[in-house]
Amino acid sequence: MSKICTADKAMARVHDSDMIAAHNWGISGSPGYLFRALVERGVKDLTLCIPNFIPMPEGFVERGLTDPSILLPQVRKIISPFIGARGILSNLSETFLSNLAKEGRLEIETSTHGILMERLYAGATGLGGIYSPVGVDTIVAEGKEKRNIDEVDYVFEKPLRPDVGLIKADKADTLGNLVYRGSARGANPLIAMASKYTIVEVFDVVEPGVLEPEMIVTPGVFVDCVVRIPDEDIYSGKRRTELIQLLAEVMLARGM
Amino acid sequence: MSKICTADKAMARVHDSDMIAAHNWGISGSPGYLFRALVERGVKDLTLCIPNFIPMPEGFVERGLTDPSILLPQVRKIISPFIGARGILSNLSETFLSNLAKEGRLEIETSTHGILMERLYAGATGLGGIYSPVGVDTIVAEGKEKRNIDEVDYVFEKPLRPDVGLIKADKADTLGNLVYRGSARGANPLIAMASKYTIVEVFDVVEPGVLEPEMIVTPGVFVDCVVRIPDEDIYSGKRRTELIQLLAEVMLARGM
Amino acid sequence: MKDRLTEELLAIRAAQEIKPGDYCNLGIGLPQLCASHVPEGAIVQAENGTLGYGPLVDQDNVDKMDLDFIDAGGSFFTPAPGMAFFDILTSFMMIRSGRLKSFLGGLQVSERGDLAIHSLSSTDKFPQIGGSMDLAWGAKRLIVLMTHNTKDGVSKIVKELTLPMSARACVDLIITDIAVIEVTSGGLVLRECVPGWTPEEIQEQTEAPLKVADDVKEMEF
Amino acid sequence: MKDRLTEELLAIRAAQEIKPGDYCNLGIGLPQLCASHVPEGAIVQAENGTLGYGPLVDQDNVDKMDLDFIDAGGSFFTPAPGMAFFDILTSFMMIRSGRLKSFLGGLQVSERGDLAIHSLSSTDKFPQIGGSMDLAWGAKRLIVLMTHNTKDGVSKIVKELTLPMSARACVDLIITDIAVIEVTSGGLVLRECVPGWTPEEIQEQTEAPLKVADDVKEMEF
Repeated sequence: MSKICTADKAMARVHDSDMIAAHNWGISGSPGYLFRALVERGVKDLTLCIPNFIPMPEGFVERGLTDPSILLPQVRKIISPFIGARGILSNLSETFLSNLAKEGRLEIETSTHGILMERLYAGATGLGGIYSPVGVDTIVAEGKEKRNIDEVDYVFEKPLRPDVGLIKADKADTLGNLVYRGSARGANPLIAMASKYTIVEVFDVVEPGVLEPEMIVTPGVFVDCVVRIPDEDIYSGKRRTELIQLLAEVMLARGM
Repeated sequence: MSKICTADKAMARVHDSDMIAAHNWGISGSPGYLFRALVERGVKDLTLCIPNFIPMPEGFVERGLTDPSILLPQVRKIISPFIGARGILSNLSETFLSNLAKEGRLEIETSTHGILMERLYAGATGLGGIYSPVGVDTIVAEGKEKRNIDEVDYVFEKPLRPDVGLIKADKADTLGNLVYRGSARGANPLIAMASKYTIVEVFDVVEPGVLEPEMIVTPGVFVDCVVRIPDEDIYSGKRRTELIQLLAEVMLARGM
Repeated sequence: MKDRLTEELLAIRAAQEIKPGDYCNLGIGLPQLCASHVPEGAIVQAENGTLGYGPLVDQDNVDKMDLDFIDAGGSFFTPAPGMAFFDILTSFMMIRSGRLKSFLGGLQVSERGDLAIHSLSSTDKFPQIGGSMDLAWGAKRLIVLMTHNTKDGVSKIVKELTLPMSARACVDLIITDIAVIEVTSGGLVLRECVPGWTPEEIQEQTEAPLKVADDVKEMEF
Repeated sequence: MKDRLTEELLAIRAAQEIKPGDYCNLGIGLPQLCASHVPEGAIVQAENGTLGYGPLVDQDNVDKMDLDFIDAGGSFFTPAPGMAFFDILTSFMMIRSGRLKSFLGGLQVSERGDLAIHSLSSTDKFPQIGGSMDLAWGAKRLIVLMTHNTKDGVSKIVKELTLPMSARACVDLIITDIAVIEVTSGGLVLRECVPGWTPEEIQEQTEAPLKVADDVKEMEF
């Protein structure tokens, strides 16, 4: 029962108004190939649940960086603790996003990195809600129940159960077992567990038995579709050297 | 900053009335060497938080099986979803345990495997409580708040934050990074994270860098003391062949 | 007395509910017997932390015994390609994720699909709940395997549970030694009869009322 | 105008709070500069999922750049023996476990140790909270590094926060470009003065009242 399929076929399960979860933190571990496929799929009114939403400078996506802001025309709501609209890397001005928000075309719900993870965890494990010690009396607690338990204040947080998880792993076997590499692991394992339907993009696919059972981080049961990035694609494992070269140039140019 | 120490020295941090968490499920992954050290430490009025409490037949502990019931004289309360007092392997009759309970010398709090894990998880991550979908209107919900959230009933469960976690891993490095083997992983990684103080027994210790960074399941930050089981001990890695032989004999004798 | 299914045949019928591509958990007791009849392409989970393990070790291959390869019931298993290990926290998240078919034994099932499995008495001092409540609540589909009646001939399929409840309205299908019964929002529906039994005879053995499916049929193996 | 510490010197003083055996998280901004001054035997955590990584890649070793070795601020790191990787869920459990010393920047700290770090305005449309609230709440010990005053000379150490609060009563120690101040249950205590500054001059720069420690001393490097 191989789970390998094309991005096209995998995306057929994504619908208007779905909640999509994805990872984004730095230049690694964010599913750029699937983001592009989601644009091609053309669904709308999505809610995007993402630890960071960091736009890239113009021209960088074409060269292999992942930019969640390519999804903006399809997104009605972003749930994220960090929107990098002010960053030096941004090509989206705060004004642009503000205008979307003013026109009612974009809703933003904030959280903290840790609590966003806990809400996804609560979704994954079927909990009805959790009491978070973080965020009490802050902006993230607005409109939420506050409760004192054993002399500590907590904020009631509800679970998040995304319809679709778009994740990225280093390798998959045909059963959907996944291994990650370094800090590209990110929120990917959690998103796989929390989502009702999980699509993963990988650099490589191997036969069952090739991945060490002790090294498998995401067991195949949490994965519905495995999409291998084609070798010729800018996001492929074969072409990562081009991205390294680009970033090395940037680093040298900045004199870091 | 090596974390290697003797069981004796590690146990000095365990005190009367502490809550101890440990794993027990089948013949592997349960910290038999540390249980024995805890008996020698001689503290009392302990609360024992354990997924299963499965006594072994007489004579088997001496041959390398782990039996949490050797702690009974020191324990005032057991929090566990499963007490194997009726099992064919038991040398502790239900009457014996009942008598302890009647005399007020033993309190038993039950849970489910999954919810016990979630309570430890909530302890690990600082939550004030969680709403569990499991156990509604059952014995595990007695005396607990019931709440309907988005048309589903839940039970309010409180976190567990053990004072001491006694865990077992396959190998540690001197920084306390741990790897497990097969189904011996059990609740050990979670107990390490949830406990205020974590002591691990291991078959082997290696230098930092020997364990693959991707294979480390418990990062060293969650481990306070690493105890290597001495080679001559019945629980040592060197003497596991004796245990295999014993169990093979049992299996053949039973005609399984 | 009419013939009832042997445990082995009951397990064989139950295993027909497992399809290639399924992930399933086989509870302790009767469901464990399904293990030898799982179709190719289906994957079994052990709630103590393994997915996709190979055949169990038995008398004929005792030399394959590995102390760290044990299933939830304490049996030794052999490795299989694609096997994965994880901790119990992840395991029960998996169980409650709705991605597994669960097979459980049962002491009683009510006509609304309430299940009693963990205790013979409400005054039980020593918990034997284990993972049963999690498995019952979280299953994508919950199949209960049990004898239709107690040793004293009392129906285990009841109007209201008399034993302590493990989970409410959780059972999807009941497979017994005389019948296959589906739990629907409209009540219990008799789907299959063991050869030699009529729907009327099965109803006689059953406290809760059964509707007979239009396409009720004889159980096949 | 008296001399204030350079960012580099401020970071060097802050790094003295890290002892061998400590686990610590160095927040984005000023705290990141501590990285080069962490003593042998202390271990740094990156909240995007790494513990115990090696020195950062810079212009001199661009060839060491690995796309999958990035810290929370987006810098590339080199591997180190004993390094471990984990997912972000585990990372923030680690952060809230009370096992890490946290070093954060700050916009304001109140005399009770309330911290404002995530936002310059309560009408901010776009969240920049990130992990700051988790780091502030969960730390074993929270050290805030910041300039003592804003560019306009306004005190950042205040009686009451005027900026949106990130976490209540969380700060243990404040290290600024003119002073080291401890947050105690009895209020703020001035522990160290930057060379050239008297306690009175530091108080002049500080809105909240400072108690001068009996053993107040000149900052050493």
